[in-house]
Amino acid sequence: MSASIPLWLVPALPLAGFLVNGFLGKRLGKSFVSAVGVGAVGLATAAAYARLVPFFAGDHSAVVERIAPWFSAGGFSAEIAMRLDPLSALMTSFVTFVGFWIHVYSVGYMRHDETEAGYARYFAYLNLFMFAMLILVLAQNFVLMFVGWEGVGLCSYLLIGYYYERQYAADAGKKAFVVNRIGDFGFLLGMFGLFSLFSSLDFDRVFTAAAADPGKYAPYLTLVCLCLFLGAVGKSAQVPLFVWLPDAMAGPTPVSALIHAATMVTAGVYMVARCNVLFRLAPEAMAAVAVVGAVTAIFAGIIAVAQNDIKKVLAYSTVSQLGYMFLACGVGAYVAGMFHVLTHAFFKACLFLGSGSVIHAMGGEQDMRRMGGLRSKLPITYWTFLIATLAIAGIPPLAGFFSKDAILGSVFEHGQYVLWGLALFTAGLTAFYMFRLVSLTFEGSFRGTPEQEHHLHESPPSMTAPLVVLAILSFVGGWIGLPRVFGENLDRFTAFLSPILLPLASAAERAEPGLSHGAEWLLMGVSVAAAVAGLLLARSWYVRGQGRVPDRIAASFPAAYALLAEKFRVDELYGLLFVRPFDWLARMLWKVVDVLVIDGILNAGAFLVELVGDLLRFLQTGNVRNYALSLFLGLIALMLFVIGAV
Amino acid sequence: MIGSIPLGDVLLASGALFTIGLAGALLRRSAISIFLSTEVMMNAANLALIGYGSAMGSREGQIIVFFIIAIAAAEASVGLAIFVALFRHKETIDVNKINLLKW
Amino acid sequence: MERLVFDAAAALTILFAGLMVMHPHPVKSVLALVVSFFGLAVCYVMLSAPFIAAIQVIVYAGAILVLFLFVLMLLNVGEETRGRERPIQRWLSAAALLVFAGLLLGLLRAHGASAPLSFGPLSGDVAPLARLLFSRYLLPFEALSVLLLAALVGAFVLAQREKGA
Amino acid sequence: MSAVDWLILALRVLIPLGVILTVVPMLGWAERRGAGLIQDRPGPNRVGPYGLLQLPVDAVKFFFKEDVIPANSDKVLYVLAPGIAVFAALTTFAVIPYGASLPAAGRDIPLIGADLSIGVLYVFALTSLSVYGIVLAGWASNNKFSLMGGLRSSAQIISYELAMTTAAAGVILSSSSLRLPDIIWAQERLWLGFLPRWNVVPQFLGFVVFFVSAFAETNRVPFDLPEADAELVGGYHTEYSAMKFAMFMMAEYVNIVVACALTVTLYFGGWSLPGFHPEGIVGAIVSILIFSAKTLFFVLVFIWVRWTLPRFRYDQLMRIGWKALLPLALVNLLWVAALILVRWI
Repeated sequence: MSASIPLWLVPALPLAGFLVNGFLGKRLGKSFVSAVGVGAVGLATAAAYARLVPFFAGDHSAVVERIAPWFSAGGFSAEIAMRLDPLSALMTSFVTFVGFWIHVYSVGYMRHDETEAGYARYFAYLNLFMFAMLILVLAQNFVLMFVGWEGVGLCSYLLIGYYYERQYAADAGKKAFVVNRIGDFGFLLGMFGLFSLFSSLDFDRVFTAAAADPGKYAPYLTLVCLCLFLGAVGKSAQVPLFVWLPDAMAGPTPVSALIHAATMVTAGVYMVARCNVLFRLAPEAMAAVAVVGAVTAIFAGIIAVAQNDIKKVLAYSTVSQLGYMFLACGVGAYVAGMFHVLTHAFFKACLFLGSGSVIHAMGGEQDMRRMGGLRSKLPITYWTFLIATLAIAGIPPLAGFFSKDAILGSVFEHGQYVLWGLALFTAGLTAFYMFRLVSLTFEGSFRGTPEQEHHLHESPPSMTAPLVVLAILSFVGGWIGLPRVFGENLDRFTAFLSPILLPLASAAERAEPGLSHGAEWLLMGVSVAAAVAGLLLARSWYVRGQGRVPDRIAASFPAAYALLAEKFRVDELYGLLFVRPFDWLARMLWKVVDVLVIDGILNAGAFLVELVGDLLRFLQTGNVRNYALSLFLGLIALMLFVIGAV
Repeated sequence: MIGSIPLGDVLLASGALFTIGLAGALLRRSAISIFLSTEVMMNAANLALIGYGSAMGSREGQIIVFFIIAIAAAEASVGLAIFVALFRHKETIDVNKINLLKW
Repeated sequence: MERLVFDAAAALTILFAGLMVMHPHPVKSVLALVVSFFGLAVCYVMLSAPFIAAIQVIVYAGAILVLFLFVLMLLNVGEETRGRERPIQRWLSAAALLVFAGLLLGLLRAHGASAPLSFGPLSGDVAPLARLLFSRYLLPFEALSVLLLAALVGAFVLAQREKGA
Repeated sequence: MSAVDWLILALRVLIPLGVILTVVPMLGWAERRGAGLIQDRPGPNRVGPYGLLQLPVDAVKFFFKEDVIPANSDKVLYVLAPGIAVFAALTTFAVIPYGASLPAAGRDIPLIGADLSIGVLYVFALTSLSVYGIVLAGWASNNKFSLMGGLRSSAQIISYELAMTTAAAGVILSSSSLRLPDIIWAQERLWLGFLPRWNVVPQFLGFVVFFVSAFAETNRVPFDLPEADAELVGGYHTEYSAMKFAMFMMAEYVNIVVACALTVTLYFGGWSLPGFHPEGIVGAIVSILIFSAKTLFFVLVFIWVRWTLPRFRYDQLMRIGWKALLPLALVNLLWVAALILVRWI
């Protein structure tokens, strides 16, 4: 297939936008910056779709475009090459699309509260993020992928700390960076391992070699995959490295939507799916992925129940949903995992943008206890938010239902009943806390100040338009992957991805339909029931009961509630376990090693020099004749030496 | 001219001259005297160079001496200018009294 | 004959060099040196280097030492005064000089050098010298001219009275 | 070398020496008569015809005057100084050819004291030594005026020697020899059939620089700063009297003669004349006469200048030496080099 538009153009356009806005933005004015920022991503989206539409419609075989050799050292070489295959096509499609709409949204959201310099900086970073994310997604080898990986991490750091004059935002950025470094370290180790095993970091060569001779590499791959998974855990905020994501909400809300919900955090899932060939050969690593995913899902879900900050709830929800995705990957259902990545991108972006709209209307207020009754004031926001909530809760026929059902079905199918139980409970939990959020925010009566009430207004079209678009996709997005029970050939999503994401060998060996139609219907019913149960409970407690029941529960179990409200005190635990010891260690290094040892050696050296100088300076008589004499004595010594030598 | 001057004579003269210059440089106190002594040493070297050059049938010795003399001229002019400047400040050119660089 | 003249001139040179070192008065020192260098010029003539001999007289006797005299007269430097100083410099210098002279003599004796100079190919003509100077040694020659210019400027700057002083 | 050779050598050297020593007192007379002529007054005219007997009278006077050596002067140097002055002046003449070769006693006797291959350099070497006489006289007298004279002299002679040597370098370049007879031979022919091939023609600038420098080298007006009687009483010879003073006078006149002889040799073809080919004894004698005539002419120019021009100030003297004569001499050297390059000479 001859490509009219080269792949490199897709990341290059946002890069150009970044360069223009980053270097000239300050002087160009907000309108120009918006045009460049949104235009660059819009063009990139258009370029991407110009490639993707024929790709989706026609031949699905992978295309690799080699752009330039990058560097070469010894036996190692890396090149700048881009890959278009179903997996990267899927990622590119929603990254560009969602990214574009979030850029549009940002124009409305950031317009009023920032200086021209800050505005330009914001769009520059956002464009840079798009560039890095697309590099990550389109890379043909691990090295280039790592560039994108680090690039998105950098942009995440920059954008979390966007309000850098506020201490908590700067701290949050730092925290995200440090925690991500741990994961990146794992990723690097994994890359080193891969290179030592395969002498290459090119996707094709690594995966072909691994698939060709599984027995040879399998023993080492467990460790390598665990290392790679550590990278995914960091980037995708899984237990135990999830702590940075809730704090990352310190950044502007569109950033939370784009980076910390829809795209960057799913990079870990993407990476695991990309390496499915390797993970498949390492069952222990797969098990770890599944367990971590399930634990994260339920752990974050529980925390979300007790949060009052609207963005924090969504953040924990994101962590929880990411756990779902890893759970799917862990049981080998990579397609289901990627399906959830896709639908999650739509509804979670929609939810974040909706929350942004609410915060915008409330003049920066994020505490749900001061909201309520916004339904009539923000109708578009309310309805789009409701649709996205139903989607995440897993109510059919919305997008979330299908992806979540696919995951649950796969888990059950693989006989992981404990994990299935956890996942099912999480599904109910999800519905509960999401409806708690909707109820507290939009239902009932307004609980904020009169000032805020007076200020309430629907957001401008630039913000509502993305909401509507994403809500529609949250509604219909799941229909590309209907389960088998609706008909044999309706699951186009699986068909599209299966050349890349083969089901587990063990599952493939088993009889083709793992579950009977009846069992599948039953499972579907159970998950829907769990969702509805959570939904109804939340409505009854928070809409009709005005929140009295939860208050009573909280009063009855103060310790448990406090624990929950304080997010299981994970941060404090980490503080105790890691931060304090490191702090102490650093202090020791400073006070003992640096001040006493190093400075001591230095000062001792200086003192010695001074001492010797003090003694030797008496040779410095200032009398030229003494110098001449010593010169002469040296000459005699030299002569004696020469004579002796001859 | 018929060569009948032994190289030893030349070298002896050169060595004696050098030693005398050296003695002057070490024992005199007046900066100008020391300077003169170094000139003597330089000329001792010149004599040896010419002697060796003649002994080897080469003119390069003379070339080197030519250069040395020119450099000596440059050196003398700058050196004497320094003495003049020094004398203006210290009112003496006795090197024992010029010891600003003492420890 | 040549040896006789050379030895006499060399003796004169050494004698007056010694006088120059001994004499406490710098002006007399300079004059002794003039004579000494004149003797040296004679030595050069005897070693068939008349050009160098002429240069020696013109540059050394005619320019450098006159400059010395000029400065001595300008500064009106008198006889060296016997300042207080530690005798170690004198004794050590004397000892070292003795050792040095002994070494030189020993070396001369050991390595003979009694062979007479062979004057065969060398004549006193200036032209071959000039040819050598302006061909193979052209670069040093030019460098030297730059050096002399630098010395001229340097001497001028050094001897200039400081402004406002 | 036979006894005849030795004899010839002695005569070669001693005869011109004697001539010069005879001529010099006559120059003293000529100067005073010249002064009278130029300043419209008689000059010496009482002793003998035209005052000619003034010479021996003066000589006797110099001999018999009291010879004063100042107290606190440096006796040795004080006595030595005039000797050095005369010695340096006289020895210079040794390398100047005063005539074509003389065929006598079966030999072709060159009429020159010593035919050195580095003749020109020898002249400059001795000229540079002549400064010692003056400097030492000034210093040894232990007199402020004398010292000033000595100081001036040393600085002046070194400065002008530069210009003088550089001007002479043009002649050396065009004759490609340092031997003075070679230089004369190089000027023997004619240019274009009528112009004498004298160096003064292509190197007039060089000649001017050389001749002006010669005034400074000999401490003559307008460059007689070392003795400037208006400022320094008598300059370096303030303290001198009797025979020692006479020796300084003699040195000055010998220097003038030598400077003129050198000028003639370098720029005016020495003893040669265009179209004159010295043959035999007569030719040799004629050549000597030609040389003497030329030299005498320039000596008279010296005298003429002395009584015509005022004295420069010391700073003017230095400025002329460094900023006018030296650059001009360099220009002359370049000019000669260019001429040689285009093969005009």
